[in-house]
Amino acid sequence: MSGTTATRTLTYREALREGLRDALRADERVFLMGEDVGAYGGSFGVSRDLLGEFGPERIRDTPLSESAFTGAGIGAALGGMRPIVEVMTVNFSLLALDQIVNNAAAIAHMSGGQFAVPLVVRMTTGAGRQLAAQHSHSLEGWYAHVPGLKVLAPGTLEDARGMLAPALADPNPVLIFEHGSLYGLEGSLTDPPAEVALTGAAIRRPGSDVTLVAYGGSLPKALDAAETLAADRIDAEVLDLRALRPLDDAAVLASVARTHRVVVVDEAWRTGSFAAEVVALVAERALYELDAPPERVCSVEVPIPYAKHLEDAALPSAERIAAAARRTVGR
Amino acid sequence: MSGTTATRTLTYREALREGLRDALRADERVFLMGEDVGAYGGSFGVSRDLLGEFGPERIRDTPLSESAFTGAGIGAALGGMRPIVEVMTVNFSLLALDQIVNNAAAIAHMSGGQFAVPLVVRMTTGAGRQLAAQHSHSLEGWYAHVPGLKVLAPGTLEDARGMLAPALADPNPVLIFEHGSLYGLEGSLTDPPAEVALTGAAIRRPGSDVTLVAYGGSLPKALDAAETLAADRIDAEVLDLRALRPLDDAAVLASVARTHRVVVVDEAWRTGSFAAEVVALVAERALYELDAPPERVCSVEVPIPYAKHLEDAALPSAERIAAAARRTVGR
Amino acid sequence: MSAVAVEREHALHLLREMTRIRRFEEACVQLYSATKIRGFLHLYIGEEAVGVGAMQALGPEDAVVATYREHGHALVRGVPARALMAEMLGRVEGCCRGRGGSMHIFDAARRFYGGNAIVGGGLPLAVGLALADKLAGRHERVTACFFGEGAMAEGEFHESINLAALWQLPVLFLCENNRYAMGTALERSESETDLSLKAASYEVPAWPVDGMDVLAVEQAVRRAAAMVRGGEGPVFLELRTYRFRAHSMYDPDLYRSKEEIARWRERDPLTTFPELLRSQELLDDAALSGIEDEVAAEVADAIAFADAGTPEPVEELEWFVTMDEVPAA
Amino acid sequence: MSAVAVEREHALHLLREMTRIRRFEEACVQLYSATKIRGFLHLYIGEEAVGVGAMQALGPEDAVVATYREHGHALVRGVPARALMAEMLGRVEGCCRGRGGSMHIFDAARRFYGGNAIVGGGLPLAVGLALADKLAGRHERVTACFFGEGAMAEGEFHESINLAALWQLPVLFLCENNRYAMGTALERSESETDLSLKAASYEVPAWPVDGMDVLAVEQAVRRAAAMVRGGEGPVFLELRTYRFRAHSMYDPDLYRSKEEIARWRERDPLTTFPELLRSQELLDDAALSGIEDEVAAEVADAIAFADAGTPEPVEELEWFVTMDEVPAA
Ligand SMILES: Cc1ncc(C[n+]2csc(CCOP(=O)(O)OP(=O)(O)O)c2C)c(N)n1
Ligand SMILES: Cc1ncc(C[n+]2csc(CCOP(=O)(O)OP(=O)(O)O)c2C)c(N)n1
Ligand SMILES: [Mg+2]
Ligand SMILES: [Mg+2]
Repeated sequence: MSGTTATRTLTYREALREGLRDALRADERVFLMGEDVGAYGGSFGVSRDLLGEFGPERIRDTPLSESAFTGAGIGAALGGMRPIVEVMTVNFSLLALDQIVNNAAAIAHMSGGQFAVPLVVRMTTGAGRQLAAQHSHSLEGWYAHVPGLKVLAPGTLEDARGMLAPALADPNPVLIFEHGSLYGLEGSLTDPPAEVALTGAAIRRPGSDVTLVAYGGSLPKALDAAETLAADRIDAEVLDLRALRPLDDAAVLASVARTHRVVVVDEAWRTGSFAAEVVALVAERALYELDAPPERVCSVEVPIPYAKHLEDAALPSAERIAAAARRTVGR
Repeated sequence: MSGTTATRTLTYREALREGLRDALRADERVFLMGEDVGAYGGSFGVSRDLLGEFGPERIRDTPLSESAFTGAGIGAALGGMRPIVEVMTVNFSLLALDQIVNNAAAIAHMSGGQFAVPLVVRMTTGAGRQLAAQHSHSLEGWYAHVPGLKVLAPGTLEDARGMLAPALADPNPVLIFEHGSLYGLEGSLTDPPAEVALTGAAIRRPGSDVTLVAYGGSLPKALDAAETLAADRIDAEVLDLRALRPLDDAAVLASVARTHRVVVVDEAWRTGSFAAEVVALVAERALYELDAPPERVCSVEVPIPYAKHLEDAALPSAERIAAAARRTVGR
Repeated sequence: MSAVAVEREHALHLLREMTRIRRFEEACVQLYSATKIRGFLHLYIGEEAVGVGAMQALGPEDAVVATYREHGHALVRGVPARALMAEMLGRVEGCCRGRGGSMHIFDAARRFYGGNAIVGGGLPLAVGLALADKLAGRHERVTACFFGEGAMAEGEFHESINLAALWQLPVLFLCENNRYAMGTALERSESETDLSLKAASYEVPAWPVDGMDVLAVEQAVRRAAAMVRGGEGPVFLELRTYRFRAHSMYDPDLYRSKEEIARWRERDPLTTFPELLRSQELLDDAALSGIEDEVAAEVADAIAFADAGTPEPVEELEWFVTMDEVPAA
Repeated sequence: MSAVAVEREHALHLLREMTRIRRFEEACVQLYSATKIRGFLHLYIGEEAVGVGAMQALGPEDAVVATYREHGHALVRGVPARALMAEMLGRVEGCCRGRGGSMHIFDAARRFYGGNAIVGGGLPLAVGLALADKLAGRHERVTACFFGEGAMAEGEFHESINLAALWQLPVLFLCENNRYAMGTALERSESETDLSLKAASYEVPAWPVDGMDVLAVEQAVRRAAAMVRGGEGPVFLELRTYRFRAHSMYDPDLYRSKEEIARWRERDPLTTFPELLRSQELLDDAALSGIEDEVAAEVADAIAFADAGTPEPVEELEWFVTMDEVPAA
């Protein structure tokens, strides 16, 4: 690597950890709270070693009680702190959903703007590791439905490293979904790390024939698909949503206005997926730009099975994405 | 009224109660369980008087513990009973969501078909009664996302009366969403009551210019809008989805193939609404049938406020539906 | 009635506060009948001694978390009757601009954190507010959390009190045991009906208090608050009380007998407390009607203010869905 | 070790069952290293006395609900080792056609209701199964629900045990207290670490049992089950045990000391129980190696069976998402 800024190689997991460490160093009000974030080192190893540096008050292990500790994060934010709540996985966040929907998201509006809830909630999402039906949900689309929340899905190391700081600076509850299959992803980052925007989509690969909309764990699959398509001289643009709420409508519409074809990738089940929202958006506001019916590549509508071949068959893949893209261009 | 079958006038609430009474009389395994279904008479009066007839074992008041009693309904269904769980409102069902998603919906598939969960869960949904942010959710679309569940939304007295029997006969967990604004709706039913299908959309008003897709509490609004439109000689078809899962794709597509224009009404917030699914379906499978961009009429993306004028402004109305329909026909 | 000696001025203050709540709630009933208030309306009539007694132990730095039955708490906490009534009527002059209504009273200046319509929903918030105080080293502060006995069956109660006890957080758990959760009597809701015993199983000091006796409540909450401020972790009080009215305006009240209600009415703090004060010659007719007149004027003024209030412009509907900054504390 | 007199045949049965679990789990570790088993794998090594002892008290009509650490329970309940191992390997011959894997073992014929990967998620199911028995008048049945001590902090525990106690349902709450929930020690999870005391606060009979002593477990669970069958409502047992291995294959095991593990290993039921039997002349080398050989053969056979198994055809992926009928019980 050359250039004036140094770069170094690390994993998505390490990038997240660096973001956490910086945030904890930068602001006394920041603390991390959740199941096994401390002594265990984080169930996916993200917070390993932080307990040593910051101590048990700021790297706070909680009992198994998702509703109470998430709600306590909301209360602590109301009380002037800047909590980062780690809900181990989106699957368990169902137990905390009431607090997120009815308190975190609603208090600012229903109090007439008297309060803000500067809370960050991190959680792992997604399937692909043979964890079976109860541990493979992709429910970030549900959270993206709720006014008052911001919903992020870092799909790159840069975003893993950089999204936490603006999330903590934001006065609103921000949820960060880390796809479980990304933790081991390797890549390089500049040093010092680049600042990133909290929201707004990013074109990860420009192209002119079809837009592949993706986010989080589906982003690498979409990029793979684009490579395959390139070999067939189909030039796919890959748009990384980065944030599901607020959704960057303009970026989606602009890309579709260039390519006239769209494939939306989403690991959630198809019916009622966030992909449906993106397709609906395009149909409503760019109908006449479309040269082919839009496509969704989602999970098959089954509880995700354990057996690898069945799990693979249930999830979006680069092959299914490429096939959908081919349908849109008629090849 | 004339004809061979008698008809009589009653409310949606009474129609639900009759359905419950019949079900309890017909099958010893059926019981109703939930907060205040017994001594109080049901928070919306649906189960009033049933305690007297069936006693406290079968009209079973529960403590405030949505997760446990909903999960107990699942367990009782596994144990051979045919429970009807009343979760007072969809708002509180967030506390039971883990049980519904991770147990009720998943057990059949993840056990390889060894078990079925013949459970019915009833709950009130929707806004419109100045109950403010925490008591005005329309989250049935979330449930419609989950494979393994069936999701019903009776919008007529006939369905209120008739859907329970086939729901109980179904071997799968069936959720019935009763819109709070419908309980007082008056209408007439035949005697004996007609049998209704569990799922499948119904054309409530045939029309040729535009399809208004609605369900549950939005159905009367859509019908009102159709009347208004008729006065302007716009002939709207009103399609009542009746079930959100499984969705009657064919009925939606067939109607749009006739009218070439579609407005989808859904009281949920717009982003990630079930209406997005319907629009996406149409865009994917009937793109070339569309003579105008599809429209969604949803709630404004705010926690629903208490003040009546603000609540009214936030919710879909016949006026907004009619205006959207007019846009699709260019008038 | 407790035999606590009490200063006349303070006694009259307590009576005035209880009277303010009672008359305010009665006005709400009328405004509901007049369809000026809508939605769910839960009255505090009968339970005034709890909110009034408890609030005496709290200072402005403390935080309060309440339920949908919170008009009384808000009033005593200092939310102006005008702002409260305007809220009931959905006016922009209301403490939440008319967006919250009866179940969602908030007041940042008074550290009044709702107003929560999800049973048990406020408990985790209280834990978090107390955690913030502990982490920030604000050791003198207490967070008082009111909730009904029905809420104790919810998982949120269990998880929250465990967290508070485990982390030794300054939370005052104030359980308003009015014997019913809607129509569900305590015996049909809890396998253990001795709620203090239940709370004690979390290693939290806990005791029952006569919630119809404003002096007993004040004394108990003062003692409990002092313990909490001392850094000894949370304390739980079971405040035994009764609601004279139905659960909400929708409730046909089928689940309890007229006799039971009548028995409890004999303990009405708005009767028994004036009697006590009279017996101690702290109150006479003139003083009593002075209070009633003052309160009547305050309530009438609040209604007039609310009535004359304005609806928030519809253009502002989407304000505050997300915030641009954290409002200054 | 308990001084209970025990028939030789039964003693050898217990030893054989514990050995089956131990060797099965050891095989799983190897298969995990060989990447034949994937996903999360939670081993029961060290805790065998709990599952084996408890299961002796249950008959075929009873129901069992377990957690993601349930291979042992399933084996002793009678799920064939072949079906279990085939499940681990994701084969259609597995007890759930390979769809559930390690965390989701179900067996309708043996009334084994999972295998639940949500901590606390099985508790409400157990309450419902027991409710069904009560409503249907099947008075002799018990539903046994296993769960870890970590689950007791969840709201689901609170709500479920309250329901069972309130309604006097035949649930046997079997808490496997292995002192850690992943890396979280009991003291950092519960303000009250005496779990029987906690359970007793729901008016449920509750007592601790030495979970490293298979005879003590059997005796306690028999007594508890008899109480439950007698219609006296639920009983709670705290079974004090320890897992010798990490929480799952992903766990770096940073949170406890080698010394602590070593101390508990001294109480390994697979060492102490054979020693007891030898001391009572119920076991000799020949009998022991007979058991080991038998078990080794069973496990080897299970692995061979699973290895030779077939993946479920992908065309069947969408089978059983919804059911066409309720399978016959
Ligand atoms: C989670 C939840 N479940 C149900 C309800 C409906 N509900 C409102 S108040 C209430 C009773 C609560 O009783 P309690 O906690 O004793 O308080 P009280 O009303 O007696 O003051 C119920 C069931 C709710 N608001 N939230
Ligand atoms: C609701 C929920 N939260 C978190 C997890 C992640 N998790 C899996 S096992 C476990 C520890 C459970 O400990 P315990 O109940 O003591 O059982 P043990 O594993 O010790 O047998 C955790 C936190 C989960 N599966 N479900
Ligand atoms: Mg109460
Ligand atoms: Mg444990």
